[in-house]
Amino acid sequence: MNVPAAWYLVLAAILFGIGGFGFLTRRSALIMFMCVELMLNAVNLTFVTFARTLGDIGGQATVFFVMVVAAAEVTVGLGIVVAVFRRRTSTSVDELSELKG
Amino acid sequence: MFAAASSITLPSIHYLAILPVMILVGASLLLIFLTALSRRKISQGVATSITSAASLAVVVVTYFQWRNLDSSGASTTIAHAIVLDGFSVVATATVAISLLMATLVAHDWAVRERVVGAEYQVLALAASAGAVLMTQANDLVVVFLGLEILSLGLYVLVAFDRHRSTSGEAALKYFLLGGFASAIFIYGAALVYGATGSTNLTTISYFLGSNVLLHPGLLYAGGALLIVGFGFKVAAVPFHLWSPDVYEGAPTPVTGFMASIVKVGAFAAFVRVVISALGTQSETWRPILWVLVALTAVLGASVGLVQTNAKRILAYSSINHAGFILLGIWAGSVRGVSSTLFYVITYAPTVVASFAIVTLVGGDGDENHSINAYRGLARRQPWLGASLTVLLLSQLGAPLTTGFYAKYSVLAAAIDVGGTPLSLIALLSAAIAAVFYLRWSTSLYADDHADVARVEVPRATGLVIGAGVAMTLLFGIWPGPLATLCQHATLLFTP
Amino acid sequence: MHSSLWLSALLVVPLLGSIGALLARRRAGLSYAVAVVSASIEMALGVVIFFLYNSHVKGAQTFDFATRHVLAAPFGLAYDVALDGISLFMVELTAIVVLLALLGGRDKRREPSFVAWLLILTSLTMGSFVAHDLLEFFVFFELTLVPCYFIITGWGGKEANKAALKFFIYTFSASAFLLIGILYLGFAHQHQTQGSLTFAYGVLASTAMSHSTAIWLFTGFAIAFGVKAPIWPLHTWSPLTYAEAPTAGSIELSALLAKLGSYGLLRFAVGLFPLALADVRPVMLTLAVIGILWGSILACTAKDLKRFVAYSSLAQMGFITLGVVSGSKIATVGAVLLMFNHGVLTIGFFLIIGFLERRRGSYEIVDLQGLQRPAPVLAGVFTIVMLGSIGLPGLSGFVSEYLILIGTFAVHAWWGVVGATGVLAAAVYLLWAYQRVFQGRAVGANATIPDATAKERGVLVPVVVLVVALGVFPHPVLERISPSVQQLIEHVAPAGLHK
Amino acid sequence: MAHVTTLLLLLPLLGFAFVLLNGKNMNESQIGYVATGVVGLSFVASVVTFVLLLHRSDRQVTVHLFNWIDVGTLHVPAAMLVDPLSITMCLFVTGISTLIHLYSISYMHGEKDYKKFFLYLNLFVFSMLTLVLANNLVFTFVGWEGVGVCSYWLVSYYFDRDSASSAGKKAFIYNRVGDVGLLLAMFLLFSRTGTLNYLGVFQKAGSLSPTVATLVVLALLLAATGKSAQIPLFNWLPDAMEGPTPVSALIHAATMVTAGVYLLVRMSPVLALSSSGRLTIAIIGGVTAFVAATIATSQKDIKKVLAFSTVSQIGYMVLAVGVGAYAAAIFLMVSHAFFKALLFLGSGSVIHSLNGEQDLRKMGALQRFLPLTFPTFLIGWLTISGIPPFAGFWSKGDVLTNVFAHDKPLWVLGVVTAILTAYYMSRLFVLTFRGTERFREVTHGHDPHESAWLMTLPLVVLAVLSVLGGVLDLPWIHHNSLAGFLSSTFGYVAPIGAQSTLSQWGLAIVDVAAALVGLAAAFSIWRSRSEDERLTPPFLEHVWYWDDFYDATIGRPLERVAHFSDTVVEEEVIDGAVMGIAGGIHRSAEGVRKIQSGFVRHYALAMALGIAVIVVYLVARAG
Repeated sequence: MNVPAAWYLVLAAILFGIGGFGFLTRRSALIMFMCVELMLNAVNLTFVTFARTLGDIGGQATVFFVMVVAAAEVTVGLGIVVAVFRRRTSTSVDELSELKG
Repeated sequence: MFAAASSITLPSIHYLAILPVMILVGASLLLIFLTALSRRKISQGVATSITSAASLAVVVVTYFQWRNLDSSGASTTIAHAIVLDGFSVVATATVAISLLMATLVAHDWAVRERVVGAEYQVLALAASAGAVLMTQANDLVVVFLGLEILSLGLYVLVAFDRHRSTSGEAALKYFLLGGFASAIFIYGAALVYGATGSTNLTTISYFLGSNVLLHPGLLYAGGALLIVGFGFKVAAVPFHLWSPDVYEGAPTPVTGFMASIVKVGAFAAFVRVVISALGTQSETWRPILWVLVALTAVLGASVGLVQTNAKRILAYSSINHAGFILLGIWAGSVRGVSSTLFYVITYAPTVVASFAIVTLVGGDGDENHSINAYRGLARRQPWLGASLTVLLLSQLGAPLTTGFYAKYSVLAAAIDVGGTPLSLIALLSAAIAAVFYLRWSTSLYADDHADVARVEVPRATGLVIGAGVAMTLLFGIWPGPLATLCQHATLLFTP
Repeated sequence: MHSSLWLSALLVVPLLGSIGALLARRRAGLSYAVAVVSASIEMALGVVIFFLYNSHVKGAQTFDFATRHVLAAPFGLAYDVALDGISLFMVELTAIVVLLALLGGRDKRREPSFVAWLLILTSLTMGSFVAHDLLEFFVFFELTLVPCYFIITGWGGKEANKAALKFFIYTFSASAFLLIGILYLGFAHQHQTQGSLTFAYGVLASTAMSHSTAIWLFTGFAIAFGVKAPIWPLHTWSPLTYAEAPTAGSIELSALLAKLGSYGLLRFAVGLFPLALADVRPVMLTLAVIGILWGSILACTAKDLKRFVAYSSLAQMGFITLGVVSGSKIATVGAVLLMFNHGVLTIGFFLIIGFLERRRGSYEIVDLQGLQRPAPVLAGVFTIVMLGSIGLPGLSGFVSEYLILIGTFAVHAWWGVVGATGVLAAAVYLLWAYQRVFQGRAVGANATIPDATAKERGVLVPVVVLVVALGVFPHPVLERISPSVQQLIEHVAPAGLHK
Repeated sequence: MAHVTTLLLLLPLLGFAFVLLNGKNMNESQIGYVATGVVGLSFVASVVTFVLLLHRSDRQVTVHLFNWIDVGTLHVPAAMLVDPLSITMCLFVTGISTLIHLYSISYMHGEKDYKKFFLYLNLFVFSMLTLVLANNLVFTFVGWEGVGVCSYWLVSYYFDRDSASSAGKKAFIYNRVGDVGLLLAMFLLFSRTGTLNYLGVFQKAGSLSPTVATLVVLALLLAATGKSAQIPLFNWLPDAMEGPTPVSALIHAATMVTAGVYLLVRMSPVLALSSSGRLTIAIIGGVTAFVAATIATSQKDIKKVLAFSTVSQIGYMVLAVGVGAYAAAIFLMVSHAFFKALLFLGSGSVIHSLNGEQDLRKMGALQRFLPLTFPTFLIGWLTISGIPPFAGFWSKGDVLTNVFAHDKPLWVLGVVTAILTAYYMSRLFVLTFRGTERFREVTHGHDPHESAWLMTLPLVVLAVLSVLGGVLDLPWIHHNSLAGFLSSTFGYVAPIGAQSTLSQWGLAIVDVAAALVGLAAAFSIWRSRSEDERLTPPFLEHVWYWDDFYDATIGRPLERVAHFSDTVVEEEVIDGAVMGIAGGIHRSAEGVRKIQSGFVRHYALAMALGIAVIVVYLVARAG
């Protein structure tokens, strides 16, 4: 069987949407962070799909960059999360509202 | 029989073009190695001097780049992903100078706060490399990379002050929202790629110039997401909410560093993407930008009115400025580009110097940022007070300071292309912003609070403040050379 | 054509003076001396220029001392100065004001910076009056706010910060319209000529534009200058500001900076958009006469002398505006003359108010009474200044007001009639104030205040001399103003209104 | 001739300048004599000028001093027009001023501001001469305003008395109302004829449309009512009596207050163009004469009576102008100057002798204490009452004859006024010099004493002039009389209706009868009593409640308007709008600030909403 490219794009869009929605709704820093990762992967899927339809290698190459960036973000992000929540019990970002106004 | 397959043609590399990035990255790697190899933590002095040397080197390189441009014109390299043109050269130089100034300020700060090790400088160098990359990027992916390198460095720098919980909070907010924004940005890039078949800006503009899209939806969505991504970085309303918190939470020297190089890098890339790549679609983007300009300028100014924290005030002022710079991009003309460039290169030193003073007044622990801490400053320390006054007046847009001509140039660009109402809105927002600049500078001359202790002014920071003020006044009184430079830089825009 | 160095000197001397004053800050009084010296040099320059000025330069019509250097081509920024009969007297006024403000409004608190600010302000004001380029004018015009702001906040009364902020923001917002208008005009001209961007006054005057555009631009300019002047109803910053500013500040503001407004209105709004003026003239004339009456009415209700002068100035500026927009040559000459005369008269008022404040520590009308007995000289000078602004023939105010009214009447009779009633109103509020402050029986502290000291008399002498001389023999002034006004009016008023 | 005239004008100014500059080292009498001397010389100069003028055929000389205002088509020189009218004015102005200066030297002796008094007085004479000599309206206006401000200063001479300072202010402002009229007249004439030079205007006067001419005449009339204290602006004059008595005599009886009449006469060629305008003038004059006379009958203050009688007499002059009897007006003006100055100075002498008491009820039977004041005052009284052969009889008779010829109702009014005049003057005379002594508590029992010769000499001179004044213009010597002399000045003289000598005699008899009736009534009533509510009703005593009327209709409403404008319009509306904008921005900022809640998800939400809006817009655009 062959699946139309459009489906992949839609799937990617849905994944991206889920990620975005999760980011907006969830409280835990880690889960929000995961949502961002999910969005990035949705982007990867999109790139690959387009690369395939356009018959252009550039899009597939891009995916690697995105993955690297995602990895880098993980390290930095987790570092910060640990640094911030070491003293706290939960990882709810709502505890971080000292800066406002 | 393998001959054909075995030979892989590497893309040609114009090393002069990427030399600045290499220098900056190299310097930061050097510092990392030193840290790893030497038994003891390496001293601030060493780290600072290496960083300063690197940034000076970059400045020198940009000079040669400019010479090269004059002779052989603008060029692209590494499969057209990197561009070397006047715009990028001037922007790069600006990043380097901001880095130099910020480093000197950070040095005194680090000494005061007893920060050990070279991590700060390492990260600063890396972030600057990212900013430079953005100014030179001719490919959405490179823009993304530059953006990320810049951001990742800054995330950590913001979190640098372990004594203050707000530092970490700011970092996490910045990081989460930044990640969210980058995801949006790269998704936008993907969509544009899908619509145009390339991520290379030049190719995209050729494609859009030569083809008519029957279903522009994909392109529109992509472009919109790109704009949002940039909007976040330059703190355009309504994507600005992170910036006041981060400005306040971050260690003050970092705030100054951020305020300057992020603006330069992000706006440079913004200009390239919106004006050179999507220029043919300008009729689609300009209404969006119109609204962004109006919101950013007005909200930045008016919310700044009700602030009582020096760093927050400067944060909102920088939002207001972002509105003005966006005005240049909205204009979309050659004049618009050069005015944007003029604005960022004049704004960067001013804002670094301002935050340098804030750093000093912040005092031990970097806590003392209430506006009341400034009452009578000019009475106790006339020179420091006068410098801050000049810097504030420049940001207010008083004539005979660079701030006036910066505003003037973007307004001129906008009116040139018929943006009179928008210019008026922006200028009136400046009038609103004037209130808090004036309140601040008035409190400097208050007669009470004579008993407050003097503010320690270390040599390096003093130098930075002096340089900032000097530039503000010099080019404010005689803007000719700088204006001409920006004009030429823009004429050598992407081939 | 004379050398433009004379004008450049006018700009540079006060700057050097201010620098000198700051350098000399260590030794008490020295910086004040430096300031006075540079102000005197400025005055001397003013006198020389007055006699040098030639009202018929070949090619440059009535403009003399002209020169132009481009500073920043991409911005169309240039140093472009020239002097004609109109700006000549603004220059003279500036020189007089700074000298008398220094001598009469001396403030010993942080003297070096005080005089430095005053001198910087002078240089900037000079700049705006000799500027022959819209952008250059704007730079000077806008920048005058800064010294004013710091003079008021640094040396003003209790409410000074509030007043200064209101003044600054009010003017700053208004001048936004001016800057936008200037840029619009500049680019309109550039698009037409396809030449380089320029804001040279003479060049932009030839810009072709649609009627509605002209009206918009005129309105923008009028708003900016209307706040500075002030023209009703854009005046509400002035009473508070005049009241809170130190004596020297009040003098600078009302005697000098107000003239920036009316001068700008005449030179740029009227000079560049004659067509628009033809349409909005009824509105402007009406605002002017409202200003006259409004100022007179509120002057009657004023509780303190500074507010009183602020409102009487509003009325006087109403007369000026009436003449400026009337389109009649006679009235316009009168308006220019009144700009100068009102400046001098206001100096007189504020000097005396300052002297009284020194003695009684108050300028509230209720605190002062019967001062004519203990201080006949102050009373006498006040009377002369008062009669001058009432418009008593033989004193300076009359000539200008008379010219304005008779000129306006000839072309727009009804506004002339209403304006004439302003002459009556002036008598009412001024005499009433005089009665309350100087007449009646002096009791308590009022009975024993010392009369003007020799130094104070010395400061008041020039005022009295000018008020009388310009009333008795205004000819040397009129003969210098008339040709320039003729020049300006020619393309403003359709022929037949040259009354 | 030019030099003499210039001298005539400038001498008082020189005196002013001299005393102003080195008054420091001069004692009282020196100041007094210098001031008097210059005015005296100025009088001599006028006599010389007069003689010189008589020997000229054209009787009209313009003396150009310098170019004052010169803009575009407006040329206003400082120049003098010497002609019969102006020289006549000069003669009696300088003459009477000299006498009054002399009188003041002694009268003002010991005053605090002695020097200031003579400064003002000299300046006044200069202004008055400028007024009458100017050859154009603007230069006349200089004098016009100059006399106004001098009167302001001299009325509020005792400025630490609130009543005095208020009176001065009132005088100036009422005059100012008139000035607006003069200004408008000038504006109209300039816009229509393009010149303000008298002769120029008269040449072009023909081109004026009737409406414009009438407007100009009415504007001039307004000016005259202000300066010459006619209805509706007459009630500043009584208050002006706050000034020292010589001032009242000089400014508020003899000279300044007649300036309005002079102006009208001067502009006679323009008056000629508007019959309706002239009728208005006549009515104003007649009514004022009557009203003022009624008021004068019931005043208790000796100077107030004289003040209202002045208003009334000027009413006669205006009436004369209205009917075109310009010569008669001037004739009455001159003779009135004589006898009214005499009366004021006499009353001054009386007041002097009673330590400043001015209330008629506190006088009486002064006849035997004031051997010189009494007879001179007697002459003044008979003159003003119109008893032949004194000047008043001739001049007033001349006026009434002309009125009779033009307008019978006004003539009747005039005659009634004449009766009243005789009545109130006789009342004044009786209450002052006859009847019982009522002044003892004022003089603390002492006898009042006659004033010094410096004060009585002017009285004598004026008395003589009052007696002989009539010869200036006796009915049966029309040529080379005053009228004949002046006639060249007037563009238009109302033809005296062919009056048979008989009817002239008839009118004269009527006048005398009227005078005698008034006399008799006053004597019979006031010989026995000093006050009588029924004969001095409050309505008359309070000037027909004229001030209260203005206060209610103009004064207080204006105050309310001012207060409203200040507290409501200025504060709430105009400034309120400005401050409202500022406040609005501040409040909205506070509101927006709430969004900056510090919660990451709010920030993200804001971004998401931003994206949503943009996407929606683009979809709308793409689709």
